[in-house]
Amino acid sequence: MHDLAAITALGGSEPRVDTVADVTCTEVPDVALASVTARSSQETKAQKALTKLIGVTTPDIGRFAGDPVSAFWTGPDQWMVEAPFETHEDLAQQVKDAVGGTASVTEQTDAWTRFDLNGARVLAVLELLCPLNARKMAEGDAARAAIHHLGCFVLCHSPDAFSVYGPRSSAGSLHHTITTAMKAAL
Amino acid sequence: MRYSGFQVIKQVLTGHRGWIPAWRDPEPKAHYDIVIIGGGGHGLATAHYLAKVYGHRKVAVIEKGWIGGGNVGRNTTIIRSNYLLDGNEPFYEFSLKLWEGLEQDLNYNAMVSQRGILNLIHSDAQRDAYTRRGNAMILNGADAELLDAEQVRKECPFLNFDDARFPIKGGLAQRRGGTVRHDAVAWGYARSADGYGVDIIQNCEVSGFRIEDGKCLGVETSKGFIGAGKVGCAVAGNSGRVMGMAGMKLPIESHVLQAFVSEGLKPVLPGVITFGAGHFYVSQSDKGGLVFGGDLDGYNTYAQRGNLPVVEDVCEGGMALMPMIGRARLLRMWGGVMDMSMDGSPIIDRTPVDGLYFNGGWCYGGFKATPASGYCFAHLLAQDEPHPTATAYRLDRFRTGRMIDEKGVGNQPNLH
Amino acid sequence: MIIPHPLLGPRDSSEFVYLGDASLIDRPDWQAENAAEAFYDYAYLRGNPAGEHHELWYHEGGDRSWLVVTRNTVTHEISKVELARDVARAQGRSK
Amino acid sequence: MTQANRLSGGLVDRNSTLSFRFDNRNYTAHPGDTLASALLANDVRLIGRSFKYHRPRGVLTAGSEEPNGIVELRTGNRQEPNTRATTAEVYEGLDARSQNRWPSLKFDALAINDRFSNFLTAGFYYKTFMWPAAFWEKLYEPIIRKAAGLGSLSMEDDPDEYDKGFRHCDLLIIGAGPAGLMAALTAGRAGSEVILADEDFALGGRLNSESFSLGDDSASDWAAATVAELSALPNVRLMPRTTVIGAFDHGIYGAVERTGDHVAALPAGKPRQILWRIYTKRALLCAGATERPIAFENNDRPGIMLASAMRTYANRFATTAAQRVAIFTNNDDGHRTAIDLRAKGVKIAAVIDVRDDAPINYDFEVLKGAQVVDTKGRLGLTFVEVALADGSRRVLECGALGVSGGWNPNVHLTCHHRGRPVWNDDLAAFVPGGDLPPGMTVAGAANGTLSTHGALLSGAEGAAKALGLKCALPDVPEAEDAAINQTPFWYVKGCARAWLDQQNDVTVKDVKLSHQEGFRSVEHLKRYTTLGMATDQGKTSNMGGLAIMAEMAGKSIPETGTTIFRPPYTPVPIATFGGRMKGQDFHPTRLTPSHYWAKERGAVFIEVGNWLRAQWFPLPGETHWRESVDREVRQTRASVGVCDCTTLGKIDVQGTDAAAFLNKVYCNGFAKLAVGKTRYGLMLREDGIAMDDGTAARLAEDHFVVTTTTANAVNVYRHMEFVRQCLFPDMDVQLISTTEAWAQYAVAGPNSRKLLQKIVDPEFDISNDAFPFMGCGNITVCGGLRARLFRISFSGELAFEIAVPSRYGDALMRRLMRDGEEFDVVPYGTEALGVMRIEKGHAAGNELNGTTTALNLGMGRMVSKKKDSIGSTLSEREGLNEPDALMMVGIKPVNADDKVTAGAHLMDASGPVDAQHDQGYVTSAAFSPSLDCHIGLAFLKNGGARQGERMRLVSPLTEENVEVEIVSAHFVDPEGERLRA
Repeated sequence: MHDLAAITALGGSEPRVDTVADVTCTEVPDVALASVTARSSQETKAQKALTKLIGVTTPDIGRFAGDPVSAFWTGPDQWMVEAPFETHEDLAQQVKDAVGGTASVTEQTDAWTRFDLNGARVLAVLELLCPLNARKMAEGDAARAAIHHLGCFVLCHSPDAFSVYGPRSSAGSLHHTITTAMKAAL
Repeated sequence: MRYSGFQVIKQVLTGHRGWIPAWRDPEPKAHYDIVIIGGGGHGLATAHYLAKVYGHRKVAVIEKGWIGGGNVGRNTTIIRSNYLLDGNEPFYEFSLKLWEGLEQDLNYNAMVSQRGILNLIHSDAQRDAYTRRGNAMILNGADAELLDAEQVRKECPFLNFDDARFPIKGGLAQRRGGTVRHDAVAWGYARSADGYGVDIIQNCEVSGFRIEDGKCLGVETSKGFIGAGKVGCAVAGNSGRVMGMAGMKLPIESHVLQAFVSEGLKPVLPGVITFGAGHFYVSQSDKGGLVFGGDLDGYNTYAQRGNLPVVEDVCEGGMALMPMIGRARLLRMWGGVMDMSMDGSPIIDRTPVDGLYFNGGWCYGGFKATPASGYCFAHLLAQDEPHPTATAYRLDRFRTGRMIDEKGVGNQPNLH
Repeated sequence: MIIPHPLLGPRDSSEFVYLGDASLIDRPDWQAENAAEAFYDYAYLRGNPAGEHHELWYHEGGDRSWLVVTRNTVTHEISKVELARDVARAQGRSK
Repeated sequence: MTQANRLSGGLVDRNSTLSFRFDNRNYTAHPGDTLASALLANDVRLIGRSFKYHRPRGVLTAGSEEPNGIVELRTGNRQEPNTRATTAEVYEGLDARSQNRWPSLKFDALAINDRFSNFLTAGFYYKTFMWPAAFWEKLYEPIIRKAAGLGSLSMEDDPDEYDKGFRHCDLLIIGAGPAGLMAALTAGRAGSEVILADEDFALGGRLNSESFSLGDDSASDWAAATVAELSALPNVRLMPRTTVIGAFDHGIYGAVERTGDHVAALPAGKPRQILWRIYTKRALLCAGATERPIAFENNDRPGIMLASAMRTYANRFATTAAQRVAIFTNNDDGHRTAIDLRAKGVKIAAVIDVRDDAPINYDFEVLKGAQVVDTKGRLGLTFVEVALADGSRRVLECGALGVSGGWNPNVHLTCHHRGRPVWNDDLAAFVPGGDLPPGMTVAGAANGTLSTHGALLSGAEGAAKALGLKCALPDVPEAEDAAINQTPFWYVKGCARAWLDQQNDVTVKDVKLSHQEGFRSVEHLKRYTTLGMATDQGKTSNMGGLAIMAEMAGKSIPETGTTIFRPPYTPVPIATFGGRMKGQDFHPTRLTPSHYWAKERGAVFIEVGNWLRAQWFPLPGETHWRESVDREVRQTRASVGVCDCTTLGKIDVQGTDAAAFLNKVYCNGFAKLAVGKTRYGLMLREDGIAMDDGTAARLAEDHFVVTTTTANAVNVYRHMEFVRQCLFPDMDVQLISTTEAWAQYAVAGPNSRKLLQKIVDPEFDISNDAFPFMGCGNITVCGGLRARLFRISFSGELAFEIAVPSRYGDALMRRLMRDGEEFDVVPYGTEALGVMRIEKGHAAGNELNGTTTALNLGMGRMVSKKKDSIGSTLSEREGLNEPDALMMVGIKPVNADDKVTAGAHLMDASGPVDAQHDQGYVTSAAFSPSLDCHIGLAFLKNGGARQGERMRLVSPLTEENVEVEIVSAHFVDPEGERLRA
């Protein structure tokens, strides 16, 4: 086991938690990511393999599914596979083994930073952040959205629980934007 | 009628009864030596110089609507000659010199105001590029001054120096740059050309060219056929549409550039200021409005209107650069349709059709170019060879690989 | 503007990057004897109609699909949106 | 001070009293007052001065169309110029000042302009101030500019927060008057997602201004009850204080919500205003109508206002401009005002009606067929002079005059896609035309349905139609349903100084002059006279000007033209459009994995795109940046240095056609690159100009990692997707960016291998034989952490780039520093990086400037002719291959102490210094610690053949002129022995 200590995207050793009124924003470093893109004319085989890996049929456009290993749609024949970091730090390798030659796999774990937004009035915060019609999002919906000019993914777990993925290097700006919107809206 | 302070006083004493129309409203004649399509700044300037400099009086300017209704009436009124490349700088410097004598030349006060233009610098690479540009300007006989951050702060203390995402590291100033009362430019040229006998024919739309064995004989219009020895087309914004009638495809796309004006304010800005790390440039009009703009909307369009994202982008730039304008209100926004060429530089040239000449592709540099564009187009029409300062503006330069690409973004019109 | 993405539905145009005339898909054959002229035409003489225009948009803030959008340049009305990849294949482009 | 003109009733809250200041005098008001209503209640009629003649001005209207009653609101850095008193809500402590006057409102020195008005006619300035030319900037303009403008900015940064948001609905209803409320009720009860927006703080529109009843309720009670029901519906969102400013493409509407303008101070973090982008399927415009004035001699005195505004002040705000008022009207609506005011105890001097058949009223005198021909009162109206039907004159004493010239539908938003309204003869007004923004329909007075009952009904029907509702409509209450009889009456014949545009001082005389001088189109009229260009955008003046122009031209109004409106509906603070994107938040900031460590080291940072990178790492005692940079360079070249190069773009290219794909995007070949090897690649644009350069490392047959420059990372990725999807759709290749995923550090210098060997796990042999120059591979470090190693060099030294997952980047950098101590390892920043690449002659952004070709860069032979690649064909155009084409060279000063400046131009050693003799220019320059003098890279005409030549390097801009020698661009280790060591 190597002896290099990790830091979170916000630069701390512990995840950052902020609460304004009844909404909480939590930094979530404990997630491993890998992108999967089917090779040409291997689409069905790749989907089968992925289905096997996440235990449910590969999510449709704009959806995510699976537990503990889950995946969300990111583009034509492309998914982002998500799993707990503790148990799946080598997720990319695991996915590679699963899909074999049917898909291209790329580690994305530290390409992204994740913030979870929870609370009754989280929708009021989201409408200050991105053009998504979050009021219409249901459990299992995953959508791309620009937040503060940053390309993000917004995942809906329930009407009062969302996850936001943003580019890791901009974690500070994204966090600042989210907490500013929380102060403004709540 | 000559305009002067004395004339004004005389008219006051006679109850202003003596003022006459600034230009006549003639019916088109059957034939002219030269017909210019487009009663905008460039077309009217061309007529003025054709008559005054090259002695052509049998000239008509035909305009589909009212003169000055196009980009000369829809711009941010800036004049400057701070260009980098050999093909451009001499031309724009020639234009600036013409601006400097314009009012006396036209006997019309277009309020040419040389209050200076300042391009801000935010990175070392930008300083290197502006140094090269400033040197090119001086080597071409223009004026340029490199300012450090402290000098900029002295001249514009209201800029954001202390909390800037992209700190101001200096600026390239051209003191002779400035602004002009844009509508007055069209009116002044029209009045002068009319005075030399040029027919300015409004509400006369071109519906086609009469071309026989490769020679252009005149134009079909909503007021009938008008014969011409030569036809010059100066309809930037609509070049594609008009030249299409002559069967020509141009290295040009039509894009909309939005511009904005604030409510009237007591003087706050010394001159023209451009943000080097965002899409924002601004000046203040004599009436007190902040006149500002930014980037193109970015998609092909002929609609003279834009959309919100660019409005926000421009104002974000403004707030990042000078947060003191935050409580000034944006009063009016409008869009002008630009001839965006494939290298960001204009075209003044003959066309494959004998007797048909083209002036266009001005991108958003058209207003400042108005006098030189008119002068050089008049020269080309009168003498059938390009004016010395406009030799690079050839139609075939893309085929031969002799682009004039100031921004270095290549064949991507919406990036110029 | 709102671009009706064939896969993702209506999306704000600010998520997209505009390129221009969809004829940029028809890249000439580099070995044709008129290649030089063909490439000049391809790179510089694009469609610029006042009316219906087929144009390329890239969903950079989305699924990174290149789209061919059919849009009226006078009214901005969008009548059709396709995946550029499908259009390219339909035009016989392959490898 | 007592509120002398406060009337009974109204919708203000008399139970509490607010105090406010105007021009440094204290007054009182009630919640529900606007600044205008409060000033009138306090018997203040004079509020401002006009733009040009500085004429005394009071309020004309009771709404956002106000041209006259504009003030400077708040103080210090919150000073807000040109604020409409008619829409500003009074809050405790409000502080307002009149503007555009000196020294005081009552005595304004520039009122002298009024005396010279005969000289200052429309366009006078185009005819004079021309001699001598230089005097314009020096003398005339400064005077004009000082006199012009209205309010002033504080010149301090706006301290408030602003925000932006996004909302979605099925139906956006614009305006909450009778039509809007009924529409909301209809759509809301049907369960549709509805947003009802109104610029006013009280929803109800005209209903709050009228005395008549709806069914059994008073109009305002019905409005209140309806609002109460709507606010209980979860699918309806009410947005008061929200102005819909523009209709944009595809059902996107801009709306500005004023969340903080009605309070004295905002809680921390709360925005003053929010710019909403509203996405809606349908929009129903219920913006009502604006009353239009009549032009007559001296019709601009304080106290002269629109009759409907007078009624609003009386019924809603319980105040009047004076205790004795007269009405001048051409329609029945004016009489309604007289009736309402009288009911509140205001004396009616007379109703002056231009119609011979005007209705009579036994409660006050009606002068039929009469016209107001002049007025008196310097700072406020005292008398009006009336010409009676029989030609005789009569003078009426009154402190206020209500003017009613009929109504104009508010078609503003219907024009935002440049659609033109159409003329309606019955209304003698323009109504919405056919070419509305798609999805927009219009109801109520905005559509020409001026009666209250008609408005209610059309609102309900409009909503049902817009949403295709089949359900029954809500019951429409009984309401006033008067027939419309608008016989146009624009101005009193024979008047000259009769104001059309009261803010810009455009009079009937000016319009006539404009016509006389040939400025006859509406556009010319507006631009020549400035009619309608003021802060009210001519909402009350355009029609009058147009009508008079039509009369001059002997044409009908529609023949003469229409005026269309552009966004915004009312002016919007620039800060509101800016939102949060200001100061440090203008753009997001990207931090490198070693950022926090670098900060601890006291690094100086520099913006590179959105990235913050360490520029250099000063040590204690170093006073000048050059000391730090020179040290970093020397130490790296002498032993080993480390630099964070994470910011370079990294693109993962996989697939069976990956190599074939790279062959297309790079001008040089990649098909034969061996696995475990890296190659430099140059990318061209299709026009043959260099776009970007970088390396491609082949990790497997079907897997490459491509690097791009920091600046072009996004563009190159986009370009590759274009090539993949649009040009070669059947290639089996997949792309994804991994820039952020990996922390990547350059470890450079003779001891770089020794340092890395302490970190790379022993099972990986990185000796020169096992891991030669341009080698690459997956490895592990520090006991098993997955990593990537590339043996590439930008510095020219033996060098590696090592990458680990970003979260471990911080720890890896600390480890490299710790383990490097024995080698005296040094961290270096972008400056040292730049110096070393110049010393090595590597082209970078300054050389790949978008106009240079492979030939210019000295890589002409790299462009393979054996294969097709993007840009190869057009790179062969003659203009890009002239014999004297620019070539990259090195520059050294002949006198070692001389400085080489980037951006300086090269001239022949002897010969003129001007543009015609320009030979090239310096792209990059630096002091080279290795050569101990300044050096530079330059593009020089035919540079390949001019080595050893001496030339002049001139920079007139920085007043430099030095002799330089043309040398090879590879100043250091030209044979590249160090790289391969």
